[in-house]
Amino acid sequence: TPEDRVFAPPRARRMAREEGIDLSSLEGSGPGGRITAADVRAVARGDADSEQATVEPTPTDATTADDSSAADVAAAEAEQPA
Amino acid sequence: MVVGDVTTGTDLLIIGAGPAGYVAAIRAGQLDLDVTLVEKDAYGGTCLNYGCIPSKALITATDIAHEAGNAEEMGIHADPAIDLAGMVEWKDGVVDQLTSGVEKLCKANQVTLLEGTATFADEHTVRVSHSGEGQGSETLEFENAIVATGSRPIEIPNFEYGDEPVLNSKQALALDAVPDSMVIVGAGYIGMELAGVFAKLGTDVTVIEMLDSILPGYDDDLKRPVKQRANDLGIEFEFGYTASEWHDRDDGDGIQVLAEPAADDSDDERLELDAEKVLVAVGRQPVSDTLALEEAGIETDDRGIIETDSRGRTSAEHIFAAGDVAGEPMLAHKGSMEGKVAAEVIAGEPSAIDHQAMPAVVFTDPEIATVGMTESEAEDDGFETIVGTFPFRASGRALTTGDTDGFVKIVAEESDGYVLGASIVGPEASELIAELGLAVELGATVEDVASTVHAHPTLSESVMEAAENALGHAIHTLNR
Amino acid sequence: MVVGDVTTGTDLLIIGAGPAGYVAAIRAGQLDLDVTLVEKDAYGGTCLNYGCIPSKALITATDIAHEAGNAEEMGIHADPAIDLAGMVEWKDGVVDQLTSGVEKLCKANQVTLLEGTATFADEHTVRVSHSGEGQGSETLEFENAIVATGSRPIEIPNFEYGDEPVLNSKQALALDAVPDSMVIVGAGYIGMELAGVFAKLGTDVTVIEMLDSILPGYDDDLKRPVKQRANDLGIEFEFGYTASEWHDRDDGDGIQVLAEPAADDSDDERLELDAEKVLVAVGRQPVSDTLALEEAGIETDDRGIIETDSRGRTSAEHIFAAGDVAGEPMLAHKGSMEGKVAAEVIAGEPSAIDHQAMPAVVFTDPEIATVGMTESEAEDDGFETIVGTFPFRASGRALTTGDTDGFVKIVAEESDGYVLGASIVGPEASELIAELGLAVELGATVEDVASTVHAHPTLSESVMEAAENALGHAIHTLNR
Ligand SMILES: Cc1cc2nc3c(=O)[nH]c(=O)nc-3n(C[C@H](O)[C@H](O)[C@H](O)COP(=O)(O)OP(=O)(O)OC[C@H]3O[C@@H](n4cnc5c(N)ncnc54)[C@H](O)[C@@H]3O)c2cc1C
Ligand SMILES: Cc1cc2nc3c(=O)[nH]c(=O)nc-3n(C[C@H](O)[C@H](O)[C@H](O)COP(=O)(O)OP(=O)(O)OC[C@H]3O[C@@H](n4cnc5c(N)ncnc54)[C@H](O)[C@@H]3O)c2cc1C
Repeated sequence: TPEDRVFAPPRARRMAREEGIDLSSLEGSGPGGRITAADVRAVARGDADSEQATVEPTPTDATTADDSSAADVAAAEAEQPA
Repeated sequence: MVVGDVTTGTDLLIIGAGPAGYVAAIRAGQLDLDVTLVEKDAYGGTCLNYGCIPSKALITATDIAHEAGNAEEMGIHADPAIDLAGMVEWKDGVVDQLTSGVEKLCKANQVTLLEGTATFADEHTVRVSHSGEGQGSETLEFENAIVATGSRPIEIPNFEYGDEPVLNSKQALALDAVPDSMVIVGAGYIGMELAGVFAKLGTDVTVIEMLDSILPGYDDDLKRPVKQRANDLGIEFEFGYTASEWHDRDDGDGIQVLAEPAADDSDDERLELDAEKVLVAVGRQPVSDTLALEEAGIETDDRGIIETDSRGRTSAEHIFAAGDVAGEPMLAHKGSMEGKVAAEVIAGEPSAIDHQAMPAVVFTDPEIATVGMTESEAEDDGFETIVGTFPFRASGRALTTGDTDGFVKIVAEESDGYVLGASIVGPEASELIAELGLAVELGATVEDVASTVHAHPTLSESVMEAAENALGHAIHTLNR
Repeated sequence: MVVGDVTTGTDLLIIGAGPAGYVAAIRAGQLDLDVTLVEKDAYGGTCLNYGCIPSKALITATDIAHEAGNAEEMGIHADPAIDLAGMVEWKDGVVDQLTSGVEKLCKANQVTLLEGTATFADEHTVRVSHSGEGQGSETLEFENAIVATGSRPIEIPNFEYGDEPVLNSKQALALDAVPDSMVIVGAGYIGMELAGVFAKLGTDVTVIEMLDSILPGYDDDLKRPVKQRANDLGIEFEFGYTASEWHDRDDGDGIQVLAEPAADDSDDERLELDAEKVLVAVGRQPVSDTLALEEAGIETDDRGIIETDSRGRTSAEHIFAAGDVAGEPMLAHKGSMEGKVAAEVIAGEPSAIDHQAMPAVVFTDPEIATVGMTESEAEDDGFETIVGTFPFRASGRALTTGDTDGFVKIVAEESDGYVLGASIVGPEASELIAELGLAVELGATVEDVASTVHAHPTLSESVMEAAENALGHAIHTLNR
């Protein structure tokens, strides 16, 4: 497998960007070494072998878009076609 | 000529060549087991011969005609004529192609095929009696067995399937002339699928249902577009009635079906419905009473369902069961999955029935498809949930097909966003559900689904938008 | 009335309201940015007005008629008549519904809409000139900008789109009478999609292509069923020719299109093709030359494509580009994804263009859909690969629709089985690819896909079977 290809779902990739973690330096716990969101969270919290991870500065101020409050997600009624 | 009673042996005996049995046989053959597959009627079982395939063939064909005949809005003027005998002949050709394919695949995987009816003689022996006069029987010894005998349509009192105007689904799918009128007893998925077929063929259809709505077990929001389109097709409904009997009409012109109010305390009058045919589709029961299961120590529950553990094992250690005979949901793909697991376990692999995502499809117009948990199931299970929806009327692709009823709905776990289940009603629901099945099975999150680029313009974008809606930021719908 | 030159300000200026620009605007509005969206022509851009949506509307409608008219085998006898003016009117209604939806969604997300043509005056200023005589212009200052000006059809020498019988795709999609005959220059996806539409409308179609096959860039096995069906529809091909000029025929009955052999050293004669119309579909070029990009310090490559980094930033830090103007693949969903990323980055989120799975669909008959890497791309990248395929002729669902050409092909990494890419040609390829897109994006393995229960009977089972085939144990095909 080429070195630069990392197998990780989008959520894990976003968390890594948010935390400034270089995914290619992580050992994943998923099948075949796939990196899970939990793996990223563990490194971010420092409770894994975080020496593996190169922390680089985040290029933007990281704010999460995970603003999924229950009120936001009630059935969409006033949609418009597009 | 009477065939003498010979005793032969096999490592793995499989009884029934439906989607549970034949798939188990092929997988076992791939795993180098010595397999004998016994079938009394037709390779492919109910599904290929009388169920899934014939019904979907007629649904698709009548849809093609119906769609073209109702596309003036699109500038298409057609008045398609359907020759039902020709359509049924085509359908039979499709079935033949598939069933002979099953036979070839079994042989190519070194499966021994045996025609006949199997009954257990003891824990390691079956007798197989061949059909046809004087064809005799033989005895077969086995190490392991898989019971995959499927299910049969339930009969109701006074409606016997032998009687000419009374049809079960198998018989209804083989008619070669379009009935002028038909009463369908039961608004479950089989009744509703066939109601659509006959309505599109031009039959006046009336559906009698004991309960108060179509498709018991499905959420109301999913049923609504289906009920609406059934109404538009002119299908009549009588909810809260049970069919009680039928008789020929005095004038010899067709029959009359009588139905009583289902509730004992009802003041409603009984119904008298004139029709040419009556189709009974009130459910299916396991074929477990004709096998002498007790001889092998196999137990069933009080509905006749063979109980199995997570490996597919029955109460007899070395005997497995798969498919409709092993219980709900009585669906072909559930049976195939169980058949594969049983074959793998028998071959010594660490397989188990441990799916998270079991899809179910109703091929009505529009289609309904579900996978995983509904919102209320998830909440009953203790999950805090979020829900994302997207209506097809906001989908560009749906608009270009002229078919915009319905929606995609995704149920996810609140804190991490894991997709727990999904339901879709609308165009291609049967195909769109696959992506969400994979999402549930893999433990994907709504963010994962929302971040996956979906091709434009496709209906599958609606899946992405429903996931984005769950996150509060769908593009093509207001996130309220 | 001449509108006076006023200067206003906006946090985020977006130029172009196609799928890149309007999606960026909505997302930016959701993230509470103060957004102004400038559009000179029509909300929804090329895609909604002249591209994806109109073409898919006509493809679907002509398919409905064609399918019903060719279903004698199924017992359906129909001879649909198409009224093209009616069909185009219906298509225009679909477009209107979508474009007015875009407008409403922008407004609902607090996006300020401005009609006019924007050109850069300096790094933080554009001039917006309003169309229509004497409508004047205004100056707009911005903090950040997203350039999403899309692309336009490439013209070839001697074929000018203003001239009546010479059409580009936009004009071809707006014809209100069916041409008797048409020469299509270019067998790329737009040429091939429209060749199918016109052939099904009854036009005699001849396609001229410089290269030696249809759909350059796609694998041969994917093209074969499309080429075959095009032949069956009576579409003629002239490969290895370039259209050089056209003139009215002497008898006044249509035109003649001349084409020269593409290879300099060819001994072939030049072609003289009679036709009523000629449609030129030889590719699209970025709209980057009319914006005075240099005033803002935005650089393009020698094709005119604005170069961007993984956040969508141009050579000017505060200015982003998205969609066709930012390069290949020139597809709507690629543009929308880039638009979202740019909006999120500008709002301070840690977004990036980092998808693994970019789907592409060709809406020919049958459809082609691809996602992720092809086998040879994966090998070039250094992967050891395994491949799984499944032909639709072994799919029960495909048989019930009468449409069994094509296959599903999955490319995976050998040691762990990660799905790297997939390609599908056949019925509903455009929808089926979604599941495989999710698989690639998630880093799923072929075992994950194979173990996911897929509903029967569906085309999506073919995806599961292709994954099983990669593992050497598909059920419905021999694993050779
Ligand atoms: C009209 C209709 C439409 C349907 N549509 C769908 C659908 O779209 N999707 C879906 O998933 N499901 C559908 N089903 C349900 C589906 O057909 C069943 O779930 C499926 O066939 C079950 O497979 P099975 O292998 O368990 O049993 P069956 O397919 O019933 O096969 C059992 C086989 O065992 C044989 N057999 C029984 N007893 C013996 C014996 N003693 N000795 C030898 N052989 C024996 C029978 O002859 C039969 O061939 C439909 C059913 C019907 C009736
Ligand atoms: C016939 C056809 C079929 C297609 N089918 C598909 C398909 O099925 N799937 C798919 O993914 N893609 C398809 N495409 C391609 C798709 O249309 C483009 O990829 C997509 O439109 C690109 O989006 P965009 O936002 O980058 O640009 P556009 O959609 O081109 O929008 C750019 C907008 O910017 C405006 N603009 C330009 N300059 C200025 C200026 N200076 N000031 C103000 N406004 C300006 C334009 O008027 C235009 O509205 C098709 C294209 C064609 C022609």
